Amino acid sequence: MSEPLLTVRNLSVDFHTARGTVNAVKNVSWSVGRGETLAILGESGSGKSVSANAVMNLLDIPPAEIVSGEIFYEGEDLLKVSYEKHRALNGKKIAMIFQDPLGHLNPVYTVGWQIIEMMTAHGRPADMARARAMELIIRVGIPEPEQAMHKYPHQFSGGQRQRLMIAMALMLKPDILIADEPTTALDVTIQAEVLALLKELQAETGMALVLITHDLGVVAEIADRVVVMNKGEIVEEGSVRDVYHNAKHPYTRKLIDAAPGKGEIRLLDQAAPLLLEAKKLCKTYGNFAALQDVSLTLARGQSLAVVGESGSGKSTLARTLLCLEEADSGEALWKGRDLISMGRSELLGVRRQIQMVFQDPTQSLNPRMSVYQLIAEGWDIHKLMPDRSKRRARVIELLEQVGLDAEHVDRYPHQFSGGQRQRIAIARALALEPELIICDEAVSALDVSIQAQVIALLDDLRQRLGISFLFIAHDLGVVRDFADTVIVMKSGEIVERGPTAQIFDAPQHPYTQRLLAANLDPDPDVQAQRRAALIHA
Amino acid sequence: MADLSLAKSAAPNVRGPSLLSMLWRDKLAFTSAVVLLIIVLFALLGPTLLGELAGDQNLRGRNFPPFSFDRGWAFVLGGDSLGRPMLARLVVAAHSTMMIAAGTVLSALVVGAGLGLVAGYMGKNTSQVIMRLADVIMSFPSLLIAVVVLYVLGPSIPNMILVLAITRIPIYLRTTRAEVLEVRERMFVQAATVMGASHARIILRHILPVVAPTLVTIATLDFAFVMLAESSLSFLGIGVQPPDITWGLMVAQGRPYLNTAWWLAFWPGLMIVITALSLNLLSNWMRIALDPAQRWRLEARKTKNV
Amino acid sequence: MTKMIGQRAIASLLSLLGLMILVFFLSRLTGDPAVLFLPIDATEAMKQQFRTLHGLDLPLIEQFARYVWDLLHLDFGESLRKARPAIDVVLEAYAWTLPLALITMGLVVTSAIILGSLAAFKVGGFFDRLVSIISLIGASAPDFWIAIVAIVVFSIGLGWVPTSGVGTPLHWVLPIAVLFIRPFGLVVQVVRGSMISALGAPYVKTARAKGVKNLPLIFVHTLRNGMLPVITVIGDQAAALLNGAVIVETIFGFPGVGKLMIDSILQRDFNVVLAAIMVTAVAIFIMNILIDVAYGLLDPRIRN
Amino acid sequence: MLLKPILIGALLASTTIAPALAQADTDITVVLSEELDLVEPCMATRSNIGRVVLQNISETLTELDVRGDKGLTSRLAESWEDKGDGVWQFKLRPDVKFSDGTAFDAADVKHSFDRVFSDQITCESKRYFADTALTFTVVDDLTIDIKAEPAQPVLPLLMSLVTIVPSETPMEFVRDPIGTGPYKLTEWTAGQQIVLERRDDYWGEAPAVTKATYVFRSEPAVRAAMVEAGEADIAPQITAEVANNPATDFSYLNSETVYLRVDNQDAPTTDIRVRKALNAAIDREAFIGTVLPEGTELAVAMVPPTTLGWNPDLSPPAYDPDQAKKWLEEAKADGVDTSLPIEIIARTENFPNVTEVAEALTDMLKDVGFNASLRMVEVAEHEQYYSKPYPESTGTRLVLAQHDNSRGDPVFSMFFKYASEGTQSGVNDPKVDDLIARASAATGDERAALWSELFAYVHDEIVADVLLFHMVGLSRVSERLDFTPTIATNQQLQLSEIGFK
Repeated sequence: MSEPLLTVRNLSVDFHTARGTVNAVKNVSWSVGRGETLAILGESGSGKSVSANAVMNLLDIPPAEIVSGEIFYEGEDLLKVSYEKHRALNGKKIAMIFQDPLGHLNPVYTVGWQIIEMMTAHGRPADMARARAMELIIRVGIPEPEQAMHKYPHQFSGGQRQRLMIAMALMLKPDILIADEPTTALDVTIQAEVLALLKELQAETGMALVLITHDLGVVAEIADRVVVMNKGEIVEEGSVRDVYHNAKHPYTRKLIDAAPGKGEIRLLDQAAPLLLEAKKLCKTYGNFAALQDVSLTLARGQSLAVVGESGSGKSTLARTLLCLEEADSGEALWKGRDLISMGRSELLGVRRQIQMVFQDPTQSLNPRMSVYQLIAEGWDIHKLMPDRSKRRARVIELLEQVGLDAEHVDRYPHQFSGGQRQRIAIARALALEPELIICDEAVSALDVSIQAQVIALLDDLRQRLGISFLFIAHDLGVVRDFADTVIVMKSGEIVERGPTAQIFDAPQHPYTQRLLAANLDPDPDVQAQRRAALIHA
Repeated sequence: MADLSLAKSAAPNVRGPSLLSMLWRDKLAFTSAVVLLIIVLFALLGPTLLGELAGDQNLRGRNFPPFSFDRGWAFVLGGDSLGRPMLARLVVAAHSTMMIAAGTVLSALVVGAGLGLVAGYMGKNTSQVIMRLADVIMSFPSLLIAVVVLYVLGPSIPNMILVLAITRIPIYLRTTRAEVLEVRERMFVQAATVMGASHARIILRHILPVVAPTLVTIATLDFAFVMLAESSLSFLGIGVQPPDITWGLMVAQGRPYLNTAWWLAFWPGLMIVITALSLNLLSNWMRIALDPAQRWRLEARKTKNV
Repeated sequence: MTKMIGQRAIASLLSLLGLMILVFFLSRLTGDPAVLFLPIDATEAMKQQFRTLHGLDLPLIEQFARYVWDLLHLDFGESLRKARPAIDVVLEAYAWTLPLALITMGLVVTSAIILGSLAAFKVGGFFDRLVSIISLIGASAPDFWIAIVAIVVFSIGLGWVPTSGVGTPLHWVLPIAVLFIRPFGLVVQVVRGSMISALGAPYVKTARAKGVKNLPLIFVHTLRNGMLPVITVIGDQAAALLNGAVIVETIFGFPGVGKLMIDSILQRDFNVVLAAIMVTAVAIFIMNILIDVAYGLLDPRIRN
Repeated sequence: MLLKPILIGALLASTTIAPALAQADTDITVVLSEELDLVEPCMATRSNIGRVVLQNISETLTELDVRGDKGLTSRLAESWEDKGDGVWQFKLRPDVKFSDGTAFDAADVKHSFDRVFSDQITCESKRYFADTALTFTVVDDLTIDIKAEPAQPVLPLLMSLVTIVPSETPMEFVRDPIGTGPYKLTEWTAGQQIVLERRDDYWGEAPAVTKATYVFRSEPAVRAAMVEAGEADIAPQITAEVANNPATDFSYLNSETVYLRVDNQDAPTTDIRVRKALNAAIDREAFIGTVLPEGTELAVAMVPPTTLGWNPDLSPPAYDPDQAKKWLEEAKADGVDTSLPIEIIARTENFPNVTEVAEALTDMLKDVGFNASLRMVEVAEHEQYYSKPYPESTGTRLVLAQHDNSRGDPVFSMFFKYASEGTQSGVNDPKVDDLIARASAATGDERAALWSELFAYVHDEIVADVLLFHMVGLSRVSERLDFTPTIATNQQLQLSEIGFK
């Protein structure tokens, strides 16, 4: 390793919160050299972003408090330099890009203005900045660059926004680029493109890249070295291959094992009776066709996965089947009865039988209702369990069924972690003893270890209670582990369907092939091979 | 099986310190709470305890200056233009003042929020009708409403509430609607729909509780506004009329004496300012205390002390 | 945008019609203008003559029909008290109210934005608390009280400004200063609250990572976002000012529409009341449309 | 923007704070309490209009002397005589010109009255001729006969109430009044100011004031402050609370009388003992110098002491709460339900401190055992209770009202307030009706005697109402002026009476 460009040494940061002081990071040390890519890997709450934020002076003090440590850049401790000096370094020498570029780009200014500002804020003339911005916008592959300068962030797709963020970060040719979960919100194919772009740009400029991520696949794809963080501490450090193959710390091991897509593919039980059948569903919004002639069947006790990238129509499909949206044409038969033309009271009865688990439990659980109220609400709506004295016991039973404790019953959603919240959402769905649960990206917001647990839980429910699942996801690994049948959607159409094994082992449609190829494997060697194959193709 | 009682007792620990102890820690908010408590006590007990004393006139002993115990404790804040003790009158006036302010704010809140919920939740047409209604109310001068109501119905306290409430409806209506438009798109509302919840249930159980904190904040700000609006009506001669007394009326009546007997208008004015200030400080504090994302602001102090 | 304005204009026209019907009939509930126009010992015959002259003896519905008919010819009727076209009286008053409202709101918005934003930048700091307390006290003091004290102190005591009236720019100082206080107190609070949450937004973090200085960070990056909720409140306050600042106009002898309105209501000068309310309503509707336009200008996401 | 000129103006002006309007030494500014809706000569009997118009712009045939004791004096009429049979002949002043240059003659007088009686215009002064039909005969340019049916003994006095306009004046309210007075209207900016300038071709003596600017502020403290700050020279109708400077503040009896109208046909006030008890329960003296200014006089009649026939023998009822209680008990013993509610109706803004006065009155009545309560109402509602037909009520209502008579003769008051047909009367007494009828028709000493008798009868015999105070007006007059307000200042403010020190 060459001379380190940036060194974090023994950094400890505390957060003062309502529930007392949290040691966000403890004695964290890492460094990165010129041209090197360092990945900081960790799950949510591991403190992986804290040290990067400390480098950029982005911590809110209070509630944060830097207890100890040093951050060296060009021989100076960044924790000791003046505010003004630190500000002058930001963007110029050390730049940063973020997850969720929609939120991190200012919604009310044109992207051109925002990119140019990176240079004008550091005293460069505006015309020079404009020329450089054009150059970079073209470089990161934004179509119609001249017009793009005058557009607003919401007028771009997620991938384009991240490219624009990258363009902005590179305006002043920084020494170091810190990327905080840069691809988490993106579709797999876009993720691959953005990572490739980062790599190319790094090769061109020789900058150091610090990549903060929770995704082993991303690490395998791009990083040279990795530090693994858990609960504010670095538990493992080394070259990517070394860590993957010879992880010493049990947490690292667990993390690697939890990566989905490695289990046995299940075989389809052909004999089960038909539960749900959709025939030629169509739905358009203005000129945009969200669903085109979508048909599917789902049998009792089976799980059907719908995969596709954002905008492929998979959520619209779920919403249409739940009668949240009205289809323009087509039928959706529930046990032979058409859901779309069904009367109010009959629909209410069906609503009990079909439940849904949403992507983000933070948003799908009313923050002002306790766990008990959340779970028992369905009984009020459907006038079930009239004997209220028994409800509490049943709620506790359900909580235990999803792996939570009886003592959680009176708490509120914000007091739980993301995984626990999703379990509450599942318990809520189970409370009505449904026959079908529709999961709309139900695990994609969760950390991998939690993801694995939730998938296991769902699988268990299916086997024990015979519940069917309509499983909407973009993460192919999860689908591989859970689904009996897979439908691949693109632009509102089904492009391929078949048993899980067939789709994964012998994809027919080029789009399916592309999806599978873009999927990152946590094993750096496998990933290197795929990359090589892609370049060949 | 876990013990239920244990589950209950465990809850406060995770919630962090109780609201009361957090209030005690913020001295400014705590003082506000105490002041408001005293004012509410005045409002509840004032007329019964001091009603007699407050009406006790003495023309020849009028405009008695404050800070003198010569005529007993009741005159410590001075006497008014009819020789009645200011202190007693301030306490008694708290009753009507609070009745009007609370009555106005509550009724405007209920009607405005109700309409706002409907406008935000229901379809575009209903919403349009309600919003245009709000436009009409907004451009309808409160003075005309005041004169119409007072002329047709007479200047009683319920009628004052009616007058003031009508004019305050649009602010609640607009705010509620705007918030509902946002909240109804949230995932948990969809989750409730999927479960089969009725419109009423979604509005009342899911949307209203989320909108409520904003409404409460506006309501506290409005409280002061209503006290002042009532005072302005008194100034124009179309507000509360004696023998009813409110702080607003006392300020309006004391206005000619600004040069000769400043205390007539000053004390009731001060009461309005104190009440408004306390309410605002408390509501600012509440906004932070009830928001898990902001609570650390109140917490940070404690962790440093410990 | 044009379509939006068109739709709003039509909807506003309907509101205006509703408002007119409401005011027409409600105001006529409040008694007989003849009794107020004529002295207390006027004979019944004189009162009757007054009513006949002004068509007040006709059935209410016929009075209304006539009013609407005249209105369609842009005739707002004649003031019962002033023997002049009601609309002239109202527009004259509006020529005073409009600049008063605009200047006051301009000052309120500028100062509230600057002070509120700075207060929000260091929440709980000394400056924050100072701004909060001063604005709250200002906003909860009765305005007529402030007005009279201001005259005593600044006109008589110090002799800096004239007590009241209009004529020179100096005459505007006290009315504007008194009118300024309450909306300022309110808007500063809202700006502060809105800016606190806006300053917590992710794009602020981006700007800090870019090395943007504090002042542009607050006033360029955050303010435009933070303004969105503030606009509604500014609109409400401006509407109140457009309705006329009765108290301030009364005390300072400022010939605005608020004073005209209360006088006309108390004297049951129905035509002036109606004309004043309708002109005000038009002003408020225009302002509401402008607010929607302002939203669009500030936030490109809602332009379409 | 707009802000800039203001700031610049503020900077420029901050060094030289002069009164708003640069004025010559003989220019004055008058700050009035309410704005004028009209500057119409035939409405000059309305006090806010009269203060500007009467004898300044427009003149009358006769004028009542309130400064001295000359009684009715000549103005546009040089002399008049009673020709008998209800006919009065007026000789007009020659060489009088209107401000538009036309000459004044008998035809103008006739036209002025035609205008008052026209049904195309609602002139206020018409009310003084309610039951009298007038016929005008132009004898020559400067002589006019006026015949009244029935005969009107105070016709010359009534002539002091009607302003003379040129015969070209249309039958509608004018905005540019033309008159014979010493001033003419040169500027009227609605909402802001009215400017009168001295005429050079006035027939009489040229007054000292060359130009008068009228501005309007409803807040008494502001009016007083304007004189103090040198922005105005005369501020009528300030309140006692702000009148704290003996050098500038004048108090004068202002011809207003405050009383409680009692409905003598309504229980429990049908009983004279109850009415006496009402009178005895009120400590009138306590109001003076407290909520009412020093100088306020106790009233024994509906009209001020300067009025014809005022009875000096009457004295205000003594404050005697014990006696009041006794009377009440007696009445109760005779079956009068003295527990019936008595509601005092008072009008907001009726006169300064009206609320305090009403509150104190209510309290005093309660003290002797009346079931009294107070209700403050707005002007239009007050009117409903004040004028017939009176609304129904359980118990009775006492209307607190203020009556103005500066005209010198009780005829303008007594019928309305006491005759059984009077619109604001609470009395139904044949003797009262008879006395009013006789006094109205009488002249000279007989007239005075009859009025005197009526005052005594109403006050002492039937105790018709609760007469309270003759009110005092307060005006602030700049020290540079030589001017003393009079009882008429409420109704008119003659600029020609103002001098400079």
